[in-house]
Amino acid sequence: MLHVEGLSVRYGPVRALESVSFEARSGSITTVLGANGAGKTTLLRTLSGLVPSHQGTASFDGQRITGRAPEAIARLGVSHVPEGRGVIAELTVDENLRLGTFVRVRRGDRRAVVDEIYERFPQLRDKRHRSASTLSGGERQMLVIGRALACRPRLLLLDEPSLGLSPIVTAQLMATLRELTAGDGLGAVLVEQNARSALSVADWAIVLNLGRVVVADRPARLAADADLRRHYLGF
Amino acid sequence: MRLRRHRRASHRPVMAAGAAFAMAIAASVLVVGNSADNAVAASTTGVTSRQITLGATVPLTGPAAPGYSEIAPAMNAVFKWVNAHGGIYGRKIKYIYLDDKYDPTTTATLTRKLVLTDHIFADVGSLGTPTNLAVLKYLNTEKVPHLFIESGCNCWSTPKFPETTGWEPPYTVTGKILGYYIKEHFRGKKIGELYQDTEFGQDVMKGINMEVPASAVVSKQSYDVTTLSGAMTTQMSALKAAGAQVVVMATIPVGTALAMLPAASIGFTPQYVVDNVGADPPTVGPLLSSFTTAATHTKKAAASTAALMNGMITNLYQPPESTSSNQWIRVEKKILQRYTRKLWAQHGLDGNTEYGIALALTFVQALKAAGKDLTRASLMKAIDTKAKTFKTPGFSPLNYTDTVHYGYEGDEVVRFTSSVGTYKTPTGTWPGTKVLSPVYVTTTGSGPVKVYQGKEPAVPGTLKATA
Amino acid sequence: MTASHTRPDAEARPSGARARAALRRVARRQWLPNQPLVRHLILFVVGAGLFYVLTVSVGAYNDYQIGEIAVYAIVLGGLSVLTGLNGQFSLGHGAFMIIGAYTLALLQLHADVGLVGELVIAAVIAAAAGAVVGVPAARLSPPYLAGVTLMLALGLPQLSAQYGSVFGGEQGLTTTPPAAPGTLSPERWLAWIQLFCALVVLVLLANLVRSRFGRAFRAVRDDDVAAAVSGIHVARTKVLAFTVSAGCAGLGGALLVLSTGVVNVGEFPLSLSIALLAAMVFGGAGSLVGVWWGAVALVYMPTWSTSLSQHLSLGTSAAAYLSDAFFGVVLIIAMLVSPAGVQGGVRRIGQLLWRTVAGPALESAPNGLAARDGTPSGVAGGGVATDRMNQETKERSRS
Amino acid sequence: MGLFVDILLSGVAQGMVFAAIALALGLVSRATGIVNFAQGAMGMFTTFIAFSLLSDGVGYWPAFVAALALGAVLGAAVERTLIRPLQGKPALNPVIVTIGLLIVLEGAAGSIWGNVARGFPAAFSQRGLVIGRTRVAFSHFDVFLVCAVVVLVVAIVALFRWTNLGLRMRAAAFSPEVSRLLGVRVGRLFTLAWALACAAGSLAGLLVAPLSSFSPYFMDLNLVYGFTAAVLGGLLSPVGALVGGLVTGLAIALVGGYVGPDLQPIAALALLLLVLMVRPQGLFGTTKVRRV
Repeated sequence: MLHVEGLSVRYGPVRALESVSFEARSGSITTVLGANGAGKTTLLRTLSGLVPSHQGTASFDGQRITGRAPEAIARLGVSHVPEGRGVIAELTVDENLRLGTFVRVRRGDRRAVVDEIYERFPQLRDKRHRSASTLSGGERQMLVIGRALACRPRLLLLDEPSLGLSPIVTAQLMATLRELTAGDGLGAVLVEQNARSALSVADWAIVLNLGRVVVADRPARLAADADLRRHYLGF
Repeated sequence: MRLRRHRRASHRPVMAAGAAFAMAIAASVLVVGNSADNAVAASTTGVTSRQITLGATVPLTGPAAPGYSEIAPAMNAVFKWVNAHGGIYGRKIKYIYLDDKYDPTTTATLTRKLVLTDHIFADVGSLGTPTNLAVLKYLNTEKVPHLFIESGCNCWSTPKFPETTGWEPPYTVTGKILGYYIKEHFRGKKIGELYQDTEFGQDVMKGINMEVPASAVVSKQSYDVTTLSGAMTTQMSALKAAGAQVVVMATIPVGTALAMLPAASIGFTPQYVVDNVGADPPTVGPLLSSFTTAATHTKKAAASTAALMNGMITNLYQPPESTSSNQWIRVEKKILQRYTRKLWAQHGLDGNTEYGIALALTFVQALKAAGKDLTRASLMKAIDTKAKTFKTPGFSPLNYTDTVHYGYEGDEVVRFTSSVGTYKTPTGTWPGTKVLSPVYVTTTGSGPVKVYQGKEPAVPGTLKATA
Repeated sequence: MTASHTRPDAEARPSGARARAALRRVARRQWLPNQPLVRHLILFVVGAGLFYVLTVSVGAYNDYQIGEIAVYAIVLGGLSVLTGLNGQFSLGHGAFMIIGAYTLALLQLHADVGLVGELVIAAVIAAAAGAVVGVPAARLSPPYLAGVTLMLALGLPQLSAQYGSVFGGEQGLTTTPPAAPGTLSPERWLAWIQLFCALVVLVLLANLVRSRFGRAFRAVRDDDVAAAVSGIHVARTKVLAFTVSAGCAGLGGALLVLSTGVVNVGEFPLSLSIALLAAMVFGGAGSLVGVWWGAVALVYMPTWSTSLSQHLSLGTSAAAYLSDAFFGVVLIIAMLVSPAGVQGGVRRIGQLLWRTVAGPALESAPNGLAARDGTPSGVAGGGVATDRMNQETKERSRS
Repeated sequence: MGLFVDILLSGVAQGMVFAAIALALGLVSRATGIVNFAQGAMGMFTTFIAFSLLSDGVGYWPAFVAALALGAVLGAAVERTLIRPLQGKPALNPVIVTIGLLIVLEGAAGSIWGNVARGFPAAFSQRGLVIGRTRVAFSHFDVFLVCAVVVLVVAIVALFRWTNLGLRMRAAAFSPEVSRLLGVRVGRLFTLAWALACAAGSLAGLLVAPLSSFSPYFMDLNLVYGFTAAVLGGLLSPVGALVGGLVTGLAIALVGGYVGPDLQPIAALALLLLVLMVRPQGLFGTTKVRRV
């Protein structure tokens, strides 16, 4: 469903991504790993249209998405959950969720979609009229993922969802992710520093170093390669 | 990363490009022109055998410009008329008036431009109190005649600044005459005062309070012109609450309108006595048209605003625009019509254009009196010694002497009323003018208000024939 | 913004080439000595020399205007440090000019301290006023500070009417410019004094910028939380910046009324304060070279506007208004075309020229571009606006 | 007593005008994070257009509506052509652009409509209402003025609070990037915010013109006080704008009536400092205060 071919990004003279190619399928999780500054975040931001690409293409369901505006890409069903959570703290929990439904959900179905999210994350229902700024770290993470789901996405782009979460919450999160992608044709690209937990849920993994794809393989194979782990994954 | 970048960046401001800015200034200098030092040292700066160069700074734009921006072009109409009839002793008048936006710093700069690069013979008809104060010392140091300032400040006549003269009656003089009239004709009435809290308003009130007994004054209100944004409801409510029957105002036209509007709104209808600065119907009237409403804002607007002006008392030192039979008014209209068509079409003869024409006519008389061998000294001498013989539209003669540098020191009190007919200008139809008093004269000091015994000057034959 | 941590700094250094390194040094003006004070003094002397040549080769009127430019350069220098370096900003610098101007006039009237004394005291009093305003200002975010300073510029002049016996009311007070020695024209002599003051102030400001305080200014601008964490007293730093800036404005005000020969509040309308801010950004916020462009614009715009309207047609007010509008257009276009102000544009053109001359050697210079274009991103922290990019970076670094 | 009531009433009317301007400034500030110094001048310009229409014989209400619509168009056009291109540039630049625009609009109005001080008609009679047996300083037009501004504020609050569009606008203002990722067309919403703001600014112009000398500069001082009101109210909250406007209007009316008109700006400054000392984010502001 997502097809990336020779994607390069530059910031002025600096090459942030260099000819990156990979594919992400629906119903599967593709994880993108690499050290700090390897270009992982840049990759997601380029896919969602926030950063212009220099060369190469990315297409989603056969439609070229490079060169499109972020809102147009979002309307196609690509839902980017940015690093640092991205809850809109000034809005209430309910408003945050409703905001997700405006684009791809019909007017009459929106309430039902939001209720569905509350089913999945009951804690959020309890705090639905509170300001999102009052939520804990884990709850915020639920909110952004819930909101991304409220978009009725076909592809999730997740940027370091485990950042700052406790191991237990992280594990729950990964399980939820696995469950979501298991069924209805949803794909996910998961950028993680926490390589161990990412590899545990992913179906495919690529490793970036200085903007280039250095390895692309099944997670189990990566986890087994001690050299690779030491050089790029840090565990 | 961030910090390093900024440290680098901060190398730049090190004024390293001394060259760059010097070049910038050099460029500016080239654009503006560098004629300063190339002047041929003629016998008298600004005077050749064929031309006299005059300068002035006036507000053409900015908040102070409405109305006042008409004066300099009206003056220029007179100079064009002079030039069309051979000039003065063969010299044509070139009048350079620059826009200072009523900003004294700009006045200071532009006056230096006039003196240093345009080499004016004299600064004539510059407008405003704070603006002219900013160049008073400079022009006197440079010995440039600084004549007929468009302001009635009591400050233009000091021995320290012999090159400077006023022209219109000083504010204290007009105040004293209005005060005298009030004292004589509104005995026992409660008097309220409203004045602009600047030199102008304070000086007029000083004059009024020299005449009106303090016991008669029930309330004194003021407004601040720089922060005057809307109707003066509070001031007028206070005057109403104090029971004022006569409200005497020292206001600029905008101030008059912004006082009368809320007064009408709260049903306060005192007898208005307004100093002539803020009482010209064609100038104040259009401002009052905001009292019309959505329903009545059509042709009726003019009529209803004219009604608000009806009955107002003011003072005039030259013939009212509405008396079309007056010889001076006829001549002034002709000059305006022939030499500034645009101004004539937009404003006709109103208080501002009449002011400009009368002032320029005064200056032309002074130039003639200074004789063929025109120098700055001969001009000042002519003004100081021969002013009483100048034929100008003023009711009373010009009082210049070597110690007094005010011009007119007298006026008459009039009432605007449609009972004596109306007159039309491009901006509307206004009530006519009824004379209430003889011409009074007085001084800025404690001298008495006296009836002027002389005759009003007639229009000189040459002017009547050629205009 | 993501680039800041991905930019591979070391990687791009070209191999070897000593010649290229030398070229780079020239490009970065490293031919000047490294000690800031020495560098600045050399530039002081060079600047003074240039100005001497300039002033003696033009007429009195241009001398007068050059003096005015120097005065505004001082005021804009202070404003530029406040806004460009410290991220605070003021819509009320006219008020500090008033304080300096009246201080000078009152000293001339009542005390005998000599010109130097008058100028120093004027600057000190204005700086003290700046400190007083700076204390509450340090707590306020930019738009709120804008509101307060705007009211200051509107309100302060009213005091002169209120205390007319001290400040001379609407007429104001007269000032006496220093007598010119020998046959020197008074305009030229005054211009020299004003230029001298401007160069001294700019050298002092340049040194301040490079000092510990300057680094603290910038740190507070970039991220006050981070600055506080690293031991900088944020409020004190902000107050200091305001004080310095107000002192410059006070000195400027005092020097300006030496030119006009009179001080009254009409000389410092609210529009002046706004024009000062506009001129500062026009020249290039945070750039002490840019202040000269801003000052040239402030002084020449009214004159150009006048001559333009004279050309358009005989000084009718319609033409005068049109030329006003024209300068609004210039301001807008300058901002759209060169966000880093005129000085930013000049720098960029300089680079382009240099690159054509020096060839590709500099192309690969690490951060060459970033360093040169440094100013714009520098200002970003402290607009009336909260720059979203910066804000988000901050938010992110917080979470 | 009569005087006190009159002063209060005139303060209320004046304050409502400040509130409308504060609301406009807040809308723009909220959307694009800048202070629009041309807000007053834009209102002035559209009011002059309404004046031209009136002079050409167009009825008052069509001219009124036309001015509001033109205000919206002008606001949208300015955002698109002058503000949008400066996104991501130093934050002061768009502010300076609005100062430039202020100069351009005042210059253009001066050269088009000339240098004549004139009056602008009011929607309803400006003769004060009679309460009891006295005529107070509050006319039918003042009633209209207050209602118009209150309706405007209520409408804006309702828009933000209860509509999806309003939710999107708030989201776009608080967090444009996240909003874009959710498919919100942030750019259009910013344009809309400018359009709304400038329509509000036009309303302020139409309402205050009959109470002031109608020249290209008649909005200048109103803008300054409107900005004070906006800051007092907390800049971003519509209710704050209303309260800020009212407080500012009353304060300067009372100071003008009982202390002296000279001291009005100083009083406004003192009020501003006082409020901001206690609440640096204004009366209704909810700025996140960052503390270490």
